[in-house]
Amino acid sequence: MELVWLIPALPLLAFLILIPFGRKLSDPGAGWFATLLVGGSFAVSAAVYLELMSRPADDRVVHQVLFTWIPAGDFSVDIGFLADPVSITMALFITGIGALIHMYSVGYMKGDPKYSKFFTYLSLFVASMLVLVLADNLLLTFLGWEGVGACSYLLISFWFNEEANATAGKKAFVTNRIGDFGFMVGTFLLWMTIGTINYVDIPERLGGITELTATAIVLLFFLGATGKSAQLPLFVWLPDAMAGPTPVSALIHAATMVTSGIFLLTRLEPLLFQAPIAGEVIAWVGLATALVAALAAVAQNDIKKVLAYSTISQLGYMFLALGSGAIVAGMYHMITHAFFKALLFLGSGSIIRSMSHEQDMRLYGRLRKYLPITSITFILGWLAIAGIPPFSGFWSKDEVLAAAYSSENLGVLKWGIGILVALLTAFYMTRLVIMTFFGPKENWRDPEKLEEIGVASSFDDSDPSADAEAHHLEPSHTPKESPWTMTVPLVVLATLATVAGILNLPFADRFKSLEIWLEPVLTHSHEAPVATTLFILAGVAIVAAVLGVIAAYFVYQKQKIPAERIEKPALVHALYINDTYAEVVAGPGTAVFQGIADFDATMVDGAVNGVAKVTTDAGNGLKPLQSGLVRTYALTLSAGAVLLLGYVVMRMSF
Amino acid sequence: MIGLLAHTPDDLAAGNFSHSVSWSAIAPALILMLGGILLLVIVSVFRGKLSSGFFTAWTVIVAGGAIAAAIPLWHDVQEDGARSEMAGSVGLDGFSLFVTGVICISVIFAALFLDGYLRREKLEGPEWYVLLLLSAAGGVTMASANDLLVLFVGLEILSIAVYILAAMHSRRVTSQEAGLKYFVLGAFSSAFLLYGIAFVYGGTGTTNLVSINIFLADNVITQNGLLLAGLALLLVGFGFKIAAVPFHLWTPDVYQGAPTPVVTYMAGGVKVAAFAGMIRVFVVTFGPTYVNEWRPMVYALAVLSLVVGALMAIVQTNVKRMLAFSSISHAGFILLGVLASSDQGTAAALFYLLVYTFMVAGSFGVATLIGRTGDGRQNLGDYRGLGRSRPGLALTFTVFLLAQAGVPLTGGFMAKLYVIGAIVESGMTVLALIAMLSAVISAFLYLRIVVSMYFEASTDSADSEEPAELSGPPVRIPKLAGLALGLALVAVLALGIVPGPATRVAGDATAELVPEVEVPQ
Amino acid sequence: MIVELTQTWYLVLAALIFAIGATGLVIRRNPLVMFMCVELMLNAVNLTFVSFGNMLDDVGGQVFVFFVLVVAAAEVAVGLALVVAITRRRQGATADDLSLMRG
Amino acid sequence: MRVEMFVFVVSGAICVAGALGVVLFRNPVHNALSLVATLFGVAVLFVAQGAYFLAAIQVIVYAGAIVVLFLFVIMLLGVDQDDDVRFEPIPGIRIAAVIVGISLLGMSLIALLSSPDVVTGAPSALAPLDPATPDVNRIGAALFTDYIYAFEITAVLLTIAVVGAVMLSRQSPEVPLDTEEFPDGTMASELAIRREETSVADSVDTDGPEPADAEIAADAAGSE
Repeated sequence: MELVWLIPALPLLAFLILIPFGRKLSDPGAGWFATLLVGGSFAVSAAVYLELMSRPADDRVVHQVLFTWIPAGDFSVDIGFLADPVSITMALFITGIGALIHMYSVGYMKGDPKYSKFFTYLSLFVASMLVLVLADNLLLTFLGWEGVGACSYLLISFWFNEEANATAGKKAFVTNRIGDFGFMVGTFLLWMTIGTINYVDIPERLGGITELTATAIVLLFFLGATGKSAQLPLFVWLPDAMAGPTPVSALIHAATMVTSGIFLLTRLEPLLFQAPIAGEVIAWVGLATALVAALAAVAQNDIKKVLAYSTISQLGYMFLALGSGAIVAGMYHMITHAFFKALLFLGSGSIIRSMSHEQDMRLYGRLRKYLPITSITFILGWLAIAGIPPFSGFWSKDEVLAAAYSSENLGVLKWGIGILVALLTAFYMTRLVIMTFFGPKENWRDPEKLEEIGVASSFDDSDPSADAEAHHLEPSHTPKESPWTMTVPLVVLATLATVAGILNLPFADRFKSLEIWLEPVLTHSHEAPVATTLFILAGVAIVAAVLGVIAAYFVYQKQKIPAERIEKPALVHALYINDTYAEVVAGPGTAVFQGIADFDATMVDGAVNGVAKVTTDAGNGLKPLQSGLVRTYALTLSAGAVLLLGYVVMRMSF
Repeated sequence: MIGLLAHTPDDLAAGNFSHSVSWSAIAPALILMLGGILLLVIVSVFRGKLSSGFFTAWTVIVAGGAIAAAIPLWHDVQEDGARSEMAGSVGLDGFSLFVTGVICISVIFAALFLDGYLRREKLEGPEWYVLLLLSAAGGVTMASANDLLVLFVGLEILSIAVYILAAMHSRRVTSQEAGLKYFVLGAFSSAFLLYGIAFVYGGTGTTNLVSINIFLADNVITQNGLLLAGLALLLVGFGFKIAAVPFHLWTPDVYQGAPTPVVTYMAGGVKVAAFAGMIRVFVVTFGPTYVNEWRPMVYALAVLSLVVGALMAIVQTNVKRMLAFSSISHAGFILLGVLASSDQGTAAALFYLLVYTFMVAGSFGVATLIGRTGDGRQNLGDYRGLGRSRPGLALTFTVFLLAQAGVPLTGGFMAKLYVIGAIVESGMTVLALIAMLSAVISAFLYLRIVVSMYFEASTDSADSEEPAELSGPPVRIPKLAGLALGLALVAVLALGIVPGPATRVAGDATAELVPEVEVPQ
Repeated sequence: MIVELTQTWYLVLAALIFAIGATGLVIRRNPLVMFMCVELMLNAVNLTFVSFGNMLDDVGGQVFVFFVLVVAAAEVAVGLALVVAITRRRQGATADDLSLMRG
Repeated sequence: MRVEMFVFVVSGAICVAGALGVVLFRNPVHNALSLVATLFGVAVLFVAQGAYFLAAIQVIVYAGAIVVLFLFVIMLLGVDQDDDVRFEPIPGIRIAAVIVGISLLGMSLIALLSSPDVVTGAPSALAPLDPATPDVNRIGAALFTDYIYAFEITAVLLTIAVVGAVMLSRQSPEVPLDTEEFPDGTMASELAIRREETSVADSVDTDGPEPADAEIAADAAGSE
């Protein structure tokens, strides 16, 4: 199969052609062109996938070396691609979702003055992402890693005359640099220890590695992964990154780039099993991130920020799975999440667009009747993420939780926290859906509220191209459903989000197609708990999800209508819980959630800023030395000479 | 050690001189020297009839000629091995030829940027180019010196010409100030270097690097005080020239004040030559025997340069000063290659220097254009909105900055990778970590410039919806400067995407010290 | 007690002159005097070279002095021209006044 | 031996006194003359070590050309007034300079005296100092054989010096372009203002020659 190189080459070709000719192709030519090539890349991926499927299970690897990139003696690095079940799975959903989002953007970006530039960046992003997953060695992966970082930076700051976008772009750049540092050092350490950074050779040479070295390497790569995949403590950039256009959020910050940390650790899976302590760290960091982000999501009013925190929280689940040794569960959740989260983001984009680029959910309400397709697809996505069977999210989340439960140390505690997160997830997602599509009234019709919140909402996905009128939501505004280019991807993704569960059903081994597919590449397999335990766990998860949904329903849908409560005495008890909960939410609870959100803004942000401040202070502290006075320079020079002489005097033999 | 013209003391007594100067061996330096002096002659003959374009063309042709002369020599050296010429005072090896090429490249860039710059500043004159060529001849001499004396003379030729060039912008007070600062401190550091040479002479009995090498290999010096002090003092001199902390203080002031095209040469060619001299002395001559004595000192300089360069750079507001500090940090990186004290380290340092020459030429080249008349618009604010008014220029500058930051697919990434690889190979892992950390800190700095070009609204129009624009007169790009920027851009990207050929050449450019073969009578 | 005069004494004297020159360059503000201090240092180096040459019974030390002299002459010519150029514009400028660029 | 000792002590004292004079005298003309004293002392020491040719060019080139050039520039610029040494814009730099200078001396001395033979190198690596041949011959032979390349390229150095000197001294004092960038660039800087303030403050209690000044004068006179 000599076609593997075509997979990243096609989007790259789109990029190269769009640079000079993008303006000529203009709107919508450039968009369709890019969509076509990314779609072509999907077709090639599918062909490679079928080819691999047709081979025997232990021969499903295509390794293609194009040329030697760095020919430096021992440290020789190739430009080579490795298509095996892990990477081709990634490639499939990157190109698939990528093509859909390209198509969606054709409609979403319509009329933007930098239309063609947007697609130029977007196709470069897809190309980089494909290099990242298909690379056969760590350095080439790093190239893709940097590439996606750069593109994400460019795309976040796409509308760069806005201060917030520029700041967000900067933040993404800086946190990613910290992560990159871990990646680079890890690569060097691995190379020093086992003398190779090629994925094909890594498992063979791992024999002599000590647990300590393996732990150090895995943790360094995990540092890299926390940067890209927005985990504690480097997750600050992701909510801010929502300043970019919504398709970007869907593609980069939900479906693909943020999962590259998971992919990286999956690739280094042989190493992961040499470092149990690192696995434990990964699991707990993932869990903590999942919890903190879920709590923060409850306090958000910006629709995209809710989804952003939700993404961070779901990524935490994936790391929990990896840390617990359940690689397949991690991948499974990654795939289903890619479907439903891309769907939710695109849906939110459709909503935002129909609401004159207003992102504050407090101004939404009863949008169901204006946006029929968006609302139906969005609701399917909501059911998936909330973990309601038989939607895809339920199955994959269940596997992650089962893996956490059966892990060695404090498995039950991990599982318990995981369930809590699941409950919160169901709660905040229901809240979002109710505030947007249902709710008691159409909030933007209230001029006072509009005035109050419209001014307060600092975060504005405003599109400079749209005329000034369209920037502001008017009470008389009537939302309109989006064009077909936008709704078709929604429908496709909604279908996938609904049925993707069948990839890996737990009922019998033969239903676990994903596991069967991935197993040959993995060096270790994970033992699932016995069926009865599994069913009990699943039952608890369903209860948690339903509880979350119900709680949110009572808080947000019903609280304004006390009469109905009295009419339903059967629910009084539930209402009681609801009331206390409402009190908690309104009183100290708000404080907790807001506190967590503030923690993000002050503590974690502060840590990042603190590092920046320390370095700047250090620089400023050195400034007086640079006095501009030539005599002090001369003095420093001779003092330096004295110090060097002093050193050699100590080393002298008399 | 009687060489060249007479072979034995008896020959000398008998007046028996053989005339066997190997002209071809010193051809690159010779071409540069003659090119410079001939230009002076031509100008005095055709006074006033020559356009300044002629000077530029002359300089580019001469520097190109020097590169062309180096190529057959390179093939000779690769086939027949390195050799010493001119009575053992010139070493002809892959190393010196590679460095010759890099210095000439830097000269070509400086000349191309100077052309438009001098017209803009109304300072046209042949002297700039004469000094540039002669200075490059000094640099080439330094790189191929096999004798501390030749190295010193080469260093002075290189430096004095640059002191003058730094002060040549007669309409800038700061240019004169830069010249004087550079001069006073340069002379001061030269005195230290000379004192160091004297100590080495006392310690080994000779200034010839080949002889020193042989002497140290054959004898164990039990009382090594003189030699060690000599090494320390030599390091002061070299540290000054390569702008290593704490001998770096002149760098930002001089880079800021000096005419910007001259800075492309100062930061490129001069540094390359200084590193070449340093590698020849420390790695090749003292490396085999005294590496453990000098390594800790160079280690300290490298760490300080990496850290201080990066920290100071991020608090600057003047772009030329930022780039100056970042060049200090780059010097720290190149010192890693020196520290490795191996063929691999030398090759890494050479590759870094090659990439660095392009990056720095490009970066300061852009600064030349942005400075506009008066060469003074170098504050971060002066770069605001460049992304809109001059998208091509902004993109080019971004690539150079990213390359300096070490982003993959640019030459800068490869260069950093090689030196770090070399240092890891030598077992200095901590230093590799510090280097990577310094690269992370420097990334902020490059980002600041990029952000200012693309994202920041101009202060004047903060309230209005108008897109940010450059303040002051429009930026003009002279054709030659545009050409130079294009070349540098292509080179930086090519070195990042297919570094293979260049690394192979750098790997072949090993420095060797070969005693001169007696010519049969 | 008669102290034997050895070559070492010359070296000590040279080191003393070198240190005085290095100190003087930092202490004085007048650029002309700073150049003079550099000359002092170069002379100290010359003395060192000649002494080492004598101790090693080698002519190399003396040859080196020859080159140092040439370099010193060239340096002075350029340095003084620089001072002339600066003083024309800024009367009585000392090295401390030349500190526009800093930080 | 006595004579050699005497020559060394006297010329050494002249050297040191001259060096101190360069550093301590306030008037540039006096500094230049002190420099002559040092150069002369060094020349005598060259003679004492048998380097007659070097002694000759030391006097001709250094004392005859370089110092005259210094004096010429001092007179040309009219800067033959005393420098104001009372005011020190950079606090503490003098003390620091002296400390660094003394440590520099100390370190050099440790290095020089670390071994009893001082030099550790191979003797007569280039050519022996054969007293039978005149030292002009010896140096000449070395210059035109082993150091031919270095000798030839000094021509380049001198060309650069000539071009540079002409270029720099020809610069016309037009209105500079960077006055906006550095508003104090053409006029007295902040330091000059501070200096005036200090001078006013100091002039109250200064009558007659500075004590330090008198000391230096006595020192210089005594040593010559």
